[in-house]
Amino acid sequence: MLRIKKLTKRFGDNVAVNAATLDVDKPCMIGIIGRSGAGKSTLLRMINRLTDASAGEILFQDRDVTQLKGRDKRAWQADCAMIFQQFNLVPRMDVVSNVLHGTLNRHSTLATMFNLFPMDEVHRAIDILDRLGIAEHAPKRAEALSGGQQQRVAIARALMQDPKIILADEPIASLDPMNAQVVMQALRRIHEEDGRTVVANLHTLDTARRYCDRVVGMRDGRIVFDGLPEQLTTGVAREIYGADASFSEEATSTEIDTLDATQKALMEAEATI
Amino acid sequence: MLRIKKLTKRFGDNVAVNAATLDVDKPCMIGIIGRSGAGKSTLLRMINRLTDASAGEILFQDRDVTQLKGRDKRAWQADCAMIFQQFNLVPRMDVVSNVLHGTLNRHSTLATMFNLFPMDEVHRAIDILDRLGIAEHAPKRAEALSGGQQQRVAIARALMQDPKIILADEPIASLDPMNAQVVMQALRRIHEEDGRTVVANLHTLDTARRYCDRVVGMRDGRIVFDGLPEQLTTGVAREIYGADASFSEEATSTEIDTLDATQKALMEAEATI
Amino acid sequence: DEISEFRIGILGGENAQDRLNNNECLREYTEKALGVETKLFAPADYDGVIQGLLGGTIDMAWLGASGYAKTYLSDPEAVEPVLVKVNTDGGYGYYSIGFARKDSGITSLDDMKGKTFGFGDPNSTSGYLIPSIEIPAATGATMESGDYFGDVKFTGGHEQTIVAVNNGDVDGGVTWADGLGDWEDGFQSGALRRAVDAGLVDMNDMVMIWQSEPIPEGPVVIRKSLPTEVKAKMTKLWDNLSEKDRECFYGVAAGEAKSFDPITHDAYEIIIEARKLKSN
Amino acid sequence: MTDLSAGTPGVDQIKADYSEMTRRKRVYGGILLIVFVALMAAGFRTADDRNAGSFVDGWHRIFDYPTEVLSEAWEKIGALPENLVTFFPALVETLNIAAASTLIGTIAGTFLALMSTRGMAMWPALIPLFRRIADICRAIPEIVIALVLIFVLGGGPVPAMIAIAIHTAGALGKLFSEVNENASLKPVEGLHSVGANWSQRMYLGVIPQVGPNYVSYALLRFEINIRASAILGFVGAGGLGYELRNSMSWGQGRYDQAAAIFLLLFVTIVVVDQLSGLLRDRLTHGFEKGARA
Amino acid sequence: MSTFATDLSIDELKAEADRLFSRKRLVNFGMPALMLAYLAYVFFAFDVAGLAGRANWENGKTLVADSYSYKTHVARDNRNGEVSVSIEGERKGTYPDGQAPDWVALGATTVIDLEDGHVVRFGPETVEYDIPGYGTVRATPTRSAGVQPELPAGEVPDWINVSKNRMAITTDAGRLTVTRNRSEVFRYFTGWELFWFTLDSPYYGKSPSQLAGLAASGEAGSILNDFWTNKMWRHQDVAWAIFETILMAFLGTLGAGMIALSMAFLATRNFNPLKSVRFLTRRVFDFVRGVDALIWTVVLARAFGPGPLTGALAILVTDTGTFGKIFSEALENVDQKQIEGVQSTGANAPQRYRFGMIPQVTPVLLSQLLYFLESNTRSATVIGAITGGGIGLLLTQAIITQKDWEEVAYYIILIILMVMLMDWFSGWLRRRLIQGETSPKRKRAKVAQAV
Ligand SMILES: Nc1ncnc2c1ncn2[C@@H]1O[C@H](COP(=O)(O)OP(=O)(O)OP(=O)(O)O)[C@@H](O)[C@H]1O
Ligand SMILES: Nc1ncnc2c1ncn2[C@@H]1O[C@H](COP(=O)(O)OP(=O)(O)OP(=O)(O)O)[C@@H](O)[C@H]1O
Ligand SMILES: [Mg+2]
Ligand SMILES: [Mg+2]
Ligand SMILES: O=P([O-])([O-])[O-]
Repeated sequence: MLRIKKLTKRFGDNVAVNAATLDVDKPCMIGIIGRSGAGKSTLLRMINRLTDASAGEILFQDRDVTQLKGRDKRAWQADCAMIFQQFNLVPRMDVVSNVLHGTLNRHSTLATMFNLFPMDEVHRAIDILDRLGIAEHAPKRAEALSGGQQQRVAIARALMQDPKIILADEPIASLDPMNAQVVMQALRRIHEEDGRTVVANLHTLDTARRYCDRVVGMRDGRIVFDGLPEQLTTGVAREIYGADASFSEEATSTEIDTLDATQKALMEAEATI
Repeated sequence: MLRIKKLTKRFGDNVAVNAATLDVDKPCMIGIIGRSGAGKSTLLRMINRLTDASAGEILFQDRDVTQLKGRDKRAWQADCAMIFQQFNLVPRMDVVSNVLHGTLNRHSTLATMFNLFPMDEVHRAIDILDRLGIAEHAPKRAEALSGGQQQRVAIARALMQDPKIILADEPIASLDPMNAQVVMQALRRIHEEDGRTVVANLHTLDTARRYCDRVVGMRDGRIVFDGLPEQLTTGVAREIYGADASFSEEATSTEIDTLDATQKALMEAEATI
Repeated sequence: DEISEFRIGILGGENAQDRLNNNECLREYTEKALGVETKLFAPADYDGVIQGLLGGTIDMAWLGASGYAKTYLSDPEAVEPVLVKVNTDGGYGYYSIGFARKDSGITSLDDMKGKTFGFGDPNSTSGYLIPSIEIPAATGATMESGDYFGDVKFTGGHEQTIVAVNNGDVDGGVTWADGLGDWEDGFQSGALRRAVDAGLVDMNDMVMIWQSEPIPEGPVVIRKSLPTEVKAKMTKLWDNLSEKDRECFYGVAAGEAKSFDPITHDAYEIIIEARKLKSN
Repeated sequence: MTDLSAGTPGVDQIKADYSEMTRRKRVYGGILLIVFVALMAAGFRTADDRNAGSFVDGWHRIFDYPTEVLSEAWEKIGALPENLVTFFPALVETLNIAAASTLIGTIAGTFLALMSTRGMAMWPALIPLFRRIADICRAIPEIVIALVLIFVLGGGPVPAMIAIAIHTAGALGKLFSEVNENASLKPVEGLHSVGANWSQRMYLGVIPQVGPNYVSYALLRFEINIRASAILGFVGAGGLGYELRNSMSWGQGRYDQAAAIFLLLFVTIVVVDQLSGLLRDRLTHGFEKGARA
Repeated sequence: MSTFATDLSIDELKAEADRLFSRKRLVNFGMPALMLAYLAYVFFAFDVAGLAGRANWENGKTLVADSYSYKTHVARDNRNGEVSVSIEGERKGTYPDGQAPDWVALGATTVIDLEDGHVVRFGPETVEYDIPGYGTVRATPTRSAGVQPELPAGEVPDWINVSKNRMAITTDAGRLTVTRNRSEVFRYFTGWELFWFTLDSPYYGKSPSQLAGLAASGEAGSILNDFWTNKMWRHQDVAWAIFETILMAFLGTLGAGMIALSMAFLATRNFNPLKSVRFLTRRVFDFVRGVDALIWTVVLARAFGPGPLTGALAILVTDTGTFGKIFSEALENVDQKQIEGVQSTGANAPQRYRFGMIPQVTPVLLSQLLYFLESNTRSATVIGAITGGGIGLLLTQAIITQKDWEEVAYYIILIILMVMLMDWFSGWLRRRLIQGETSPKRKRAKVAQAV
């Protein structure tokens, strides 16, 4: 289905993604982990074609996505929804309108200029919102919603695209643990119920372990691990994160139940000082 | 020394402090506890004359403080230092200047305009900062310091006033556990070493128990408890906090070692949602 | 060639709305005579009307002599003079009057040496052009600040000059008067008379320090490119106004006068020369 | 804020409501657009009608006047340096009017702002009074005050300076009080608690917070005031505007002077604009850096 | 950021603090000193001291007094003996022949009662003025011998100004001037006389309740008409003038907004990759902004003549520069995240702008536009004063001709009200159109920054 071959991205001298190769042959939920700057975002952005690759190929159903231009490229983007850490909604527009943006690719420019979306799509948007449990916020402005709700609007926008793949770039990084859980569960449910492939950048191991079928580890632009969640031992994690022996996995945790209290408190103390 | 008689403060229909009576006859460290809205802040602000009382008296060495006006009132404020939850420093000014503000009452406006603080006061300010362990930050801007350091600057400013009483309104509420400990210890030390009376609003029982000689409990503007820390049983605490049997003392704790992990995490989750 | 509207410009010197009101009857007559919509415009200063005539947005106006000269020098093909106001005594001249405060002790131009002198509007004949030529001839020095006078200023207009002198803001200034009647009244007509009537100055407090040669009254001009027939109609209308409607004539002529009589460009050659002289 | 709230309306209801809202929005939007277009068109027609010349007849003549001025100025290009020197003192006067009035207006505006901000005002009861004073100072165009003052004080730079200072005080008073509203009252309260008097609280607690913004606004005002002082010259307040009006009004024969004065004025405005832009940038930028540190 | 030890000892810290404080003191003394020095320089450069001496406070008093009072002229033409009574000495305020207010008794000898014992008599030959506490002043104006005053014995007080041909007496009760041709009495009253109706209107002098009664009986239209066409105060013209002023501001501002918006894209990095075009557009903005609206008025007056259109176009040209600058900055500062979000769904360029950018910049643009609407009302007043028309022209002319200060006061009040109204209106519209502002204060501050 999705095959990434020696995909590389250079920013000047800096190689953000270095000959990444990945093969996804059936719909599954993939978590990409790695520390900051490892190239996770760049990889996803290349798949969505928000960023052009420097070298390599991305094949989707045997078509090279990296070569697409203009209309074809936009059609691919419509097939491959993206969810961002900062939600990237239009805060001043209402929730339904934001969700409807997922259909932009299907409509003529003129109709969209005047915000004229067909009514049945409006209804479908509300259905999707309902599925994500936020239908009652439909007429509100996006900016009036909490972070977790906004992220669900973003997911709704993605679903509105009716995409073949959903890419999620640290979808829960700016959310608190409770909202994070809601959002991750929504993504998982979408994968399970609709059978869509979900690729999510995650910055915590336990989230990856808990929700993903497959985990990919990146370090310095390279894919250094690709396997089942169970294979992700502390040793492997240390390698991915390039940490020394003092590395404690929980330091990255945001799961509600697995917190080690003292550890957490100390961490926070550090953060606020 | 300090005698408060039937002190009352009304905000419209709302009685924030209701006939509070308190007698402090020798320097000690008093903790005032009570849930949000109980009237703790209002009480301290009335003592410092930041807020005018509606009725009642505050006698300090047999002089009625509530009747003071203009210069006398400011002189009393100089005698009665206040420490705030949010530090209330001048963020864009350097630390020494902030500490020197403690002497403003002694200087003319004109002198302060031209920064004509006597040099020995500048040196005393640095000595005080040194005593609180933050002398090396003296030339930095206050805003460049961490919360705990800023609160210590605030304490230094209070000490600079050479006050008879120090009032502290939830001095550690916006600090993380580590800094909270440093600040409370500093206050305790000041009380012990200088023999000054310290009155501190606290929002956690265990802090009050640990650092205070005497604990006052407020509820709905009334003083409902006044006794030794040891007398503060869970039953009494429940009454002060108006909580039912599900009340768990630790829910209010900020002490590093007594945290119940799940409880805390949930609380935080709630707070951020 | 047809015109779709006719626009008459009115010079400053009086309240804008008063000017419009005084000329309202003229507007109505014009509308009747030409059969097109007629509008009055009263820009703030002399230049406003002149620019309108040059740009073809104003068709007819009663200019000062210097103003006409400016129009002519900018574009000789823009307008032609057709009529001039004739005074009750049959002449068509007035004077530039130099004056000062009595208590300043100034009684003549000689006393003005080293003092501050005030002109009016740069485009005024009596308030600038003529005195700026005749006074240097009398004093034998230029009008540059610091040469004969200590300082030479433009106050902006006749009214401002009078106030400036009265206030001691300038020591002496020039404005216009018809030279008839008494000094105490501020003459029969002119800027001084208006100020007296308004209770603004008491002429007992003022002295005259200088008077110019007679200045030709400014012409009523009409745009050359208008259809001949329109020009003829309008000329006739103004020409006959004094007989046709005395009240209206009084308003348009801004006071008592005999009538508007025909005049040609030649009468202003001398002013044009004077103005050329002042352009560096 | 959770979604668990009971009694949520059914999805169908939401759909109906939302469709209704969308329709209403479209109708309102359409009406608004029509009203706006109609207003613009009607306004333009009225203005065109009440103007001496019409837009259609005049637009091809817009370069007549500049051409006339520039061609004469070009002919007499040799006189330019001399003209520039001649009118330089007038430029200095204009700049002085602007600078002095900005300075005085800033001081007065600071006072007005402190007096009309909740939590800072010395007499809280008088806040509305000081607000209205600022509003009125701001609402009167400078030219009105200047003309009245010229009547009393005579022509020259002082009436202009006073007029601009009054307007500046009003304008800055409003802007400053908005800045003040964003300032934290915590330091003020802190200073209050040590027994500082009002002026000490303002000087130490408020001014350091708002200072950079104040300076930035004052600089902006300085730019505006240079123009204002040049304009007031047109009505007799001296400076470059006075010279410019005299030479423009005389017209042909002195257009070289007009061009020289205009050049001086324009260059000054652009230079001050750029400099103050740079300075303001630095101020706000430096401010942010300070906050981050 | 935690407290790591530095190698500075306490004494070194103190020395450092000493230096810090001396530096601060230098600044604290230096800044005010500089300001004072500059103000002192300006004081001398502008000759403020001399000005204070020259200032004519009498004028100030006249102005203030006149702005809330009016005078009635009783004038006798000494050549033909006719007496006329007029308000403010204006033709349109003249009482019809044979009529006069009740303090003037017309007749062979006209008796004018100025109250408090002050009485002026215009006799066939002689003018008499009884001044309580001084005596009676007589003057006989003749063509040949001038004005012959007869004053009570003693020194002539300074409120009497006599010369051969003229006598002027100014008292608190009024003013008398006698010249050879004319004798005239001014009596001052408080109020804005004839504000509602002129003397020739049948409604002059009627009380509000009388007027209400008449209005009820079907004369409302004619009452309104008489008020509207009042020749003295010209309410109709004033209303038109105000309208013209607002019209100039409205057309100029919104026209500039539309032009600037389309041009701003040219000056923006994210929409126009051509550096040269960007540079050029920006310089055009700078130029039209730098040349003030007033200069544009003068330039455009040649092409369009006097009138509101010229004023509107002048505002339009200047503000195109200002808006161009502000808008292009707003466009450059858009939050890229939103655009990216829309882009990731496969939206094309126009759609990205429509949804990613327009919602972001609209509030900024709109609030700028509305803010300028108010400030341009003021500019339009000034521009009108120079050439355009409108209330500005009325005002400056009234000030320059310096007689009707009550009209000046009227216009000033109207202008202030107009500007405040526009301020309120634009604020109201801003709140309505940009509803749900997350932080109104921050936005307002931003707006202000641009002005
Ligand atoms: N637009 C860009 N221009 C230049 N360098 C970039 C750009 N975007 C990313 N990089 C660089 O590429 C590298 C990989 O960045 P990327 O954002 O993909 O990392 P990441 O794994 O998503 O990290 P994070 O967890 O911080 O989001 C980094 O070194 C980053 O500095
Ligand atoms: N300035 C004020 N105006 C009106 N009501 C006030 C004001 N300040 C305090 N109150 C009210 O008085 C009551 C007591 O407030 P206070 O701040 O003293 O409580 P507190 O015990 O300090 O609570 P917290 O722990 O939240 O600081 C509250 O109901 C509060 O709403
Ligand atoms: Mg990333
Ligand atoms: Mg409190
Ligand atoms: O040109 P004037 O009418 O002002 O002499």
